[in-house]
This record gives sequence, structure tokens and C-alpha cells, in this order.
Amino acid sequence: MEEGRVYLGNLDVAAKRARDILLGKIKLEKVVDWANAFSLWPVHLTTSCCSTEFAATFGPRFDGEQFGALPWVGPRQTNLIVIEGTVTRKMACAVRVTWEQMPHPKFAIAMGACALDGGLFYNSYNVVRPWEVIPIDIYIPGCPPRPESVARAIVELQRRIRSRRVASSWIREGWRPDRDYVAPKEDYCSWQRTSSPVPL
Amino acid sequence: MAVHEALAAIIGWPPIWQVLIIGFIGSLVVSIFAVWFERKAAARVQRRLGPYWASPRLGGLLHLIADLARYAFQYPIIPRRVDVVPFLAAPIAGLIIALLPLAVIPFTSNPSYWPLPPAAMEYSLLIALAIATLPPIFIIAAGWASNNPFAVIGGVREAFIIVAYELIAILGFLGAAAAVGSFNLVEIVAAQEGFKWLILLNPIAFLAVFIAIVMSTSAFPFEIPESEAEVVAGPFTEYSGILYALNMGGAYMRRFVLAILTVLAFLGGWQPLTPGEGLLWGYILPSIVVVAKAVVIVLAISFLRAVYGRYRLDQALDMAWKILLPLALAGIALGLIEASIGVV
Amino acid sequence: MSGEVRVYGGWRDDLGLRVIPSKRIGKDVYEVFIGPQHPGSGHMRIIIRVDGDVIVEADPDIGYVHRTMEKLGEIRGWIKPIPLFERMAIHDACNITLPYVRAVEKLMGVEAPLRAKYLRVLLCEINRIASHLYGFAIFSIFLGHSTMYMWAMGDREVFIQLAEELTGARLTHSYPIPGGVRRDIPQGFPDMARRAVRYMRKRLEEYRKMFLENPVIRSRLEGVGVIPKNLAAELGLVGPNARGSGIAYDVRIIEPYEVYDELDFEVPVYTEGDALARTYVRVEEIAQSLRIIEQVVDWLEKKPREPIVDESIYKKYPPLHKKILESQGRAKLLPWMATMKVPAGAAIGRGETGRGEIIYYVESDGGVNPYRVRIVTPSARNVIAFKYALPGHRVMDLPAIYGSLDYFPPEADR
Amino acid sequence: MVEARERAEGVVGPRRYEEVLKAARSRAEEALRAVGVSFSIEEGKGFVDLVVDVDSVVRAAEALKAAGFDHVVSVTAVDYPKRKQIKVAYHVTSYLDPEIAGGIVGLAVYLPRASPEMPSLTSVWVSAEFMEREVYEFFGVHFRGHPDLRPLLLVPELAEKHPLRKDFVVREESIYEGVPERVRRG
Repeated sequence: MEEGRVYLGNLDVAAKRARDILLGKIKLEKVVDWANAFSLWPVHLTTSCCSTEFAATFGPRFDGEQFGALPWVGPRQTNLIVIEGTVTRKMACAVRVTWEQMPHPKFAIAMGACALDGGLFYNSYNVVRPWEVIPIDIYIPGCPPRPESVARAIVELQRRIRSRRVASSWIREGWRPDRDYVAPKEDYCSWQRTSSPVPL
Repeated sequence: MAVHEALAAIIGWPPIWQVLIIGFIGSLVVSIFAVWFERKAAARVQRRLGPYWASPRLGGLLHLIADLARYAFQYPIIPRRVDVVPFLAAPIAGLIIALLPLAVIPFTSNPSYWPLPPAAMEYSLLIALAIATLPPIFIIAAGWASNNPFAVIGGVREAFIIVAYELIAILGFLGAAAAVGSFNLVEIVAAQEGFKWLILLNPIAFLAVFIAIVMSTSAFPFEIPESEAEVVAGPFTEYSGILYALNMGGAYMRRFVLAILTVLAFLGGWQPLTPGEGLLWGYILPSIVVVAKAVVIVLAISFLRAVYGRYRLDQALDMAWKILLPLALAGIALGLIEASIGVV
Repeated sequence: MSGEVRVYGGWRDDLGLRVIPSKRIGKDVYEVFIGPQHPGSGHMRIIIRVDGDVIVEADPDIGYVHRTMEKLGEIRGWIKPIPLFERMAIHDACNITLPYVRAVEKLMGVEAPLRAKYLRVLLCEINRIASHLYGFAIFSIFLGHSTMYMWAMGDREVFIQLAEELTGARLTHSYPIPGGVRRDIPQGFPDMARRAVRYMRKRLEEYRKMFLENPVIRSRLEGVGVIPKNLAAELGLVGPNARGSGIAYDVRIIEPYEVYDELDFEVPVYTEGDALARTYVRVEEIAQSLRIIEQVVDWLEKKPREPIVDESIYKKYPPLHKKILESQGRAKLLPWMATMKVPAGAAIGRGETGRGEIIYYVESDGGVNPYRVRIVTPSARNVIAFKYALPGHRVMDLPAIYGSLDYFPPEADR
Repeated sequence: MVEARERAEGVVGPRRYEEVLKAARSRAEEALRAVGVSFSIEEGKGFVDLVVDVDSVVRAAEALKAAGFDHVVSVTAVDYPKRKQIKVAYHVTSYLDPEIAGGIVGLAVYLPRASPEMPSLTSVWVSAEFMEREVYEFFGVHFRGHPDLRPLLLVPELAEKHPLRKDFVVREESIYEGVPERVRRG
């Protein structure tokens, strides 16, 4: 297939070169990081009762939209997931699936004491720690955290994306090296195979 | 003929640069501005700030640029279960065809800047309408290619809505054409000389057309195909990254193009300006007037989000068939009466 | 003076019993899984089977926020379940913990002093308004009306701030404790409360104009999700959902706990049973809660400060804590409360939360832990309505019905 | 307004709860006696439990339903490992009968802990449907004739363990559970 290469070229090399030119030579890196920082759209996934404070964050008094964060409906169009409180065994699968449906670069904020280490429910039999399920960028303590601290977390995430070049390096490398160590999906989604919804 | 001359002729051909400059660049700017206005106006009504901190001096306009850039660089996911070719082709084709009506719409009465030869201009309204009703086909295709229950439901809803609004839009524009007695957009504009705008003479037809535009571009209160409370993002549920941006941009661009058509048919086109000779007076200034009027319509549609919820599908269809269709027919009748009396 | 039932409504007289269609399962029926990651589902999943555009069967799949409240309630003594249980409905914290506290009080044989009862009622009504406004906000975003969402969320902050002023916490107040409450009202609170009441009255009028009388919203709600009176009683619906169907039932008048029998308020009942009726019940209840707040604040201002904990508990306070209680009006929780023992027996405590009747069945074997705490929250009882109210409606009616039932999954899953 | 008030039957005025409870209790006792079901009484604070045999529970439930107790407030189950029994109590009350509206009466049965099984009362009270599913998963009580007996809140593997039974022990307070080992760090 040597002739084929004459006409088509090596697509991988070409794509890599184009990427290098786009991101390296023209200094698009800064634009990418800036764009990701100011367009953090949280996906609509309510895991627990912190959702009331999350809703208040985007209410008129605290107005999270002023940071460019717009809660959005589907995971495919978003780049931020906010774990709003406790994650139960049943919900863990939904969290994981939603995370996998989001296109990268994507970020995660864990909200509330339950998302840190279980909080009030640390010895409950039905609660998992969200950092086992998906990689988390920012933790917000509090039970529930005040809307101000949610806004603070968004600002902190923006700062981190811009200062550490998270988004652009993620796009350049194609993956994020420090963010792949979570338990396998089967740990959380195995029950879905065994549970049988009513046959149609 | 040398190659570069041929290229220059093609690029210099009025339909092409009309589509490229007014169509692509103009409507991109207008859509970004319209989305910004939509979010900002809603925020004002809702007693909050809206997008702000990316550019406090511009009132957060750069947030929209950031959204666009983020979509452009985000990794587009193509799920394994989709039908790849229509999945990729639908948003691109939809966007291009949404802009194509601009290739036949005149922005001036100066014949040297018309996109079509004068003979073809006779039917410019009909050609523009014919093309303008095409893009929803690609939305349905996008929904079906996604192979996702929500996308399929969204596509079906879009199909229902198309059938309802298409007829109304065409009949509404026919009301304008009937009043003037011509399908030539230049003549329709010329007939509105001296503030005899058709919005004043035939408000019924204008109302029908306006609501049809709102319905066709799924703006509130008819945001039914993308109604997030039941079908997530409707036909675009599986789209991510730049493909989704194309889809969303397509809706706003379609709104803009239809608004331009409405401006020509009802709002007096480039009047009160009278196009003269030369590029500036003959083309650029008239088209700026037309675009400015179209932007007003687009912003008015955007503002509806702050006031209304959304109708149910069957209620919207009810309204379309039982109220708007008779309204549009009445618009035609009114136009014919006016034409026979000689008001226009 | 006491609560009385007031029947409103009558804009649709022709509503009879709605027949639920039989389960037609044909070839063209397909399944749609709505949730848990879905803008119209909250923290639950509804599996609906759809024939064309009509729902033929709905199967609510809940438990996504099951946090084992009943089990944890058995191992944490008698005091610590209070902050635990209020996580069920975090924006209705006082209403949801008060019945538990009352059940424990029944077992212990103590009773809160009068001032504490008034203070409990005050916070309960503030929470009820906040809860209704939250439900209202979620409801309107389901219908695509973002402005109403923002307005309700913004006005909810007023009452959250009021509660914060009273208890020190935005949402998780842990305010009632067995035998009293934690705090007395701070300086300047009555005026603040009256300002909030005046403001909210004005806003309710604007809600009417913007939302309730909006033609689009009305066409989405009128005659949708009708639950006739008999069906509502059969399903055991509670709260505004039952009162929207013509059932005049409110724990505040059935079993007038605290000081509800000394207050003047009305319980609005609508007879239509559709989504609009349920919405109107909530709006009227906000207005009635405002009335109650005014009366309670007047009473609190007129009466001199008294102890806010029961005498049997007050006796056990060390002198320093007594001083704090008298000077600052703060009742400290004492170490012995963590290991206190409660006489054996079983008690049912109940109360009216924003979403309806909540029941705690508390059983004690005389030990330091409750032997069994059974919690039946209003949402847990309302969830059955999805199964029986959804069939026969269009898919686009699902958010309207869901929102009008004001269902809150963390509360239902416990 | 007056017409609307008349239409809403069964409007309850404020009253003392003790009187309602007394009325409800005597009504329930009469109903059970009328169908010849023998019962014993367990007093609680704010309610009363009428304990019947498993065999006669359906008849008793039908009698209570006919007497006006139209919905189930709670299906309460309590595990007594020492007595090797599980108590299942249907706490019922009425909406439509103003005389007994709100008075909570329990229809209780004691089941053997080893194989708890009883007929489902869903056919009598529709409102018990989801609560019976809950008792099924948390206590393992099998309800014969329930239309749809699946776990409601728990994932299936957890529902098999019946978490609310007393021999399902959760870790006590003040013992901090460390980082699970299966999460590979770095």
C-alpha cells in the first residue's frame, strides 16, 4: 500500500502536525483554555439534596450564569459535572454513564460533605464515594455548601484550567494522565444486568 | 479563460458572496448577538446579571464566543449506534441549505447588484420560500440518524411541526404577493414605497408569518422538538462538540434568513433608503438597512423566551391548523381585496 | 380561633370520573426510560410505555437517593437523628423533623413550653413557603417558563434568609429538639418578618399575572392529570395533591399540633383535581402561611421572654447554660442528651409538611437508641400517583403532571 | 363559593384528636367483631394496633375497608429477633368519612421470622402497593398475590440481605472507615 500513502499521506502524522500548528504555533492554547474556563456548562444530574443549593446558585440572588456557567440538559453538550451530594449505589451507575457520555475536556466538582467521604451517611450501606466513580477536580465542603461556595468552586476551577492549561493539554495529548484511576464500571453498573424491569 | 479569472468570477458572482458575507459571516454575528440578547434579556427580566465576567465591559458578550470556541475544540463523540453518514451530513447540509435562500434574495433595487438575472427575479419569493422550507428535513434526518429514543421523538415532533407551519408561512407570504400582484421581491418592496408597508396594510398575513417563523425555528412558546423537559435536546440529543454548534447555529441562521424575507415582504425592505449608484449606496447601505430590520425581528423572537412557557404538541398543532391557517387564508383574501381596490 | 377549611374553585364543573384506559400493549408500544440523568426527572427514573404519543403505562423506578434513614436512625441515639432526618427534605427542614421530635416527646412525656410551640410554628410556616416556592420553581422550569423559575427561586431566598436569621443555618436548621427549640427570636426579627410578608403578598399578585393566568401555562395545566376525589382517597395521596382533588384533609386541623388550634388560618381546597388545582392550592397556602407568620410574630413580640425548653430539661442545665439561655435565648444541647434513654413504647408523630402528611412510627425498647423508626414521607405516598395518573396522557404532559405533584425524590427514598 | 363548599363532602372541622381516635377505634373494633375476626389490642401513643391472625387478615382488611378506612398510611414492619417474629402493621385511616378522618388504626399480624409470608392486601387497599414492595425488600416478607413484587428502593443484591432486619449490622458510629483498597491511587 505504498502508493496509497503517496496520495493520502499518513493521516495520523498530518493530523498531528495540524494539531501542533493549531495549538502550538498560533498560540491557540490560550484561547482554548480561556474558552473552556468561561463556558463551564454543568450537566443536569441531580444526585441528592445538595441540588436545592445548586438550584439556588443559579437563581437570581447568586446567579451562577454570570461566570458563563449555564446548566444544560444533555451530557453530550456539556463539559462540567457537579455531583450534588450523596451518591447511592443505584445512582453511581448513572453518574458513571453520564460522565462517559460527556465529551472531553470535561471537569467534575464534588459538592457537599457526602461527596467527600460520606458525610452524615458515612456508615450507610447504600452510599458510595463519588471519587471512586469518576475523577474529581474540586471538592466543596459543607452540608449543604452555601451557594457562595459553589460559585467559588466554579471560579477556582476556571483559575485552575487557565493557569495549568488543563483543557489545551488534554486536547493535545488526547487524554488526561492524572485522571484515569477510578474503579471499573462493572463495580457500579453490574446491578443493571441482574435487575429485570417488567417484561414488555 | 485563465483559472484565476474563473475563480474570481465565481467568487465575485453575487449569489456566492451574498451567501458567504451576509449569509455566513453576517448570520454568525447575528446569531451570537441574538443568543447573547436572549440570555441577557431573560436575565434582566429575571432580576439577575446573566453572562458577565468574561468581558464585563461588553456585558459578557465574549461568553458566547467562549461557548462557540469550546464547542469547536471539544472532542465530538460519534456514538457507535448512529448511522454515521447522515449523522455527520445532516447538520452541515442543514446549515448550508438554511443559508441558500440568500442566493436569490435581492438586497437592493439596483439591478447590477441583484443575485439573479432580472428575468429570474420574477419568481425570487417563490424560489426563496422553496429553499427556506428545506432545512427541517435535515433536522428530522439528524434525529433519525441518532438512533436514540429522545432524538427520534424529537424528529417526529419536528415533522409534525413542519407540516403545520410550512403551509402557513407560504400562505402568509402569498398574502403579501397577492396584495402586490407579483412574486418579485423587488417589486414587492417597491410597492411599499412611502410607508405603505404591508405590515400596516395586511397585518393578518404578517402575524401568520411571524408565528410561523417562531414555530419553524422552534423558539418559545413553540420550542417543542427540543423541549428539554421530556426529550432532552430533541433531535440533537446525541450531538456533541462542533456538530451540535452547527445544529444550534442552524436554527438561529434560519430564523435570520426568514426574518430577512419577512422584512422584504412586509417591512418595506430597504426603505426608507432609496438605493442609488455605486457599491456603497447601491448595495452596502440598503443591505445594512434590511439586516438591521431583520435583527429587530430576531431579537423580538428571542425575547419571547422570557415571557412564555411552551405549548403542548397537540395544542400547537391545533393552533396552527384551526387558527393560523384561516388567518393566513384571510390574509390572502385581504391582499386580493386590497389589490382589486388598488390600495397598494 | 382556629384553622378552617375553605373550598375554592369551580372553574370546571363538568369533570367527572376519568376512566383509566386498559393496558393496551401492542406492537407499536415502545419503552422510554426517563431519568435519572434527565432534565425532566430529578433524581428518579420513570419507565413509560408509549403508544404513539400516549402513555399507556408508567412505572416509577425510585430509590436513587435511598440513604437508609430508617437504619441509621436505629443506631444514632435519640437526638442525632434530627439532623439526619432533615436531609430528606432539606428545604423543609423544620416541618420534616418536628413530627419525629413530637413522637419522641410523646414517649418521654415532656411537652414544649408555649413560646417554643409558637417558635416551631413560625419556622414551620417559613419553611412551608420556601418549600412551595421551590416546588413552584421546579414546576415552571418543567413547563419551560424560566422566568417563573428565577422569580420563585429569588423569592425563596427571602424566606431562607428569614430562617437563617432565626436559626443560624440556611437550610439545615435542626431547630426543634425534644422539649423545646434551640433559639429564641433575635433582635429586630419581627420587623424583618413583616417586611418579608408584605413583599411576598405583592409578589403573589405578580405570580398570578405572569404564570397562573398566562394562557400558555393554563392550557398546559387545565384538565391535565386529573385525579378524582375517589381515586385520590384510594391512592392515599397527601397534602396539596389530595386537597387539589377535593379532600379536605390537613394534619394542622385533623390533629392540631403545637399551637395550630389557636391560630386563624384557612385550608384551601380545590375540587377539580387537575394540575392547575394543585398549583392553586400551593399558591393559596403560601398566602395562608403569610397570615400565620404575622399572627405568630405579633404574639411573640407581645409576650415576654420565657424559657424555650421544657422544665424537666431546664432543671438539668448547669448554671452557665442557664445563663446563656436566659440572656441570649440559646438552648444548648447537653452531653447527656446523646445517651439519654427513652421509656419503652411506640408512638406515632405526624405533621403537615409542605408536601403533605408525614408520619413517624417510633418504637423504643427503653434503650439509648430507637428500636425502630418508620418514616412515611409525603412523597413516598404520592409516588403511586405516577402509576395511576400518567396513563392516558400525552408524553408532553409528563412534566406538567410530575411538576404539579411536587414530588421530591430524596424525601420519597429516605 | 357556597356551592363549591357543598360539593366538597366530608369537610372536617378542627377537633381534638383523642376523640377522633376513639371513634375510629370503636368503629374498627365493631367492624372486626361483625365479621367474627378475633383480635387483641396493642396500645400506642397516637394510634392503636389490632392484632389478628394471618389467616383472617384479608377478611379483617375487607371489613375495615367497608367500615370507611379507605387508605393505608404506612405498612410498618418491625423485626423482633428474640421472639423470632416479624410484626407487620397496616396503619390505615380515612379521608372520606369525616367522623373518623385521621384516626390511625393498625391492622397487625405477627409472622414467623424464618419464613415470613402473608397474603397481600393490595387488592383491598391500592395504596399499600408500593409500601408492601418496600417491606418485601427490607424485611423479606413475601406477600402472596401482590401484582408486582419487586425491590423498590434497593439494588437487587442488597435487597437480598434485607437491611432493616436486626441481624444486618451497619458499622457503629465513631469508627472511621478508611479508603477502600480497590481504588488504585496514582
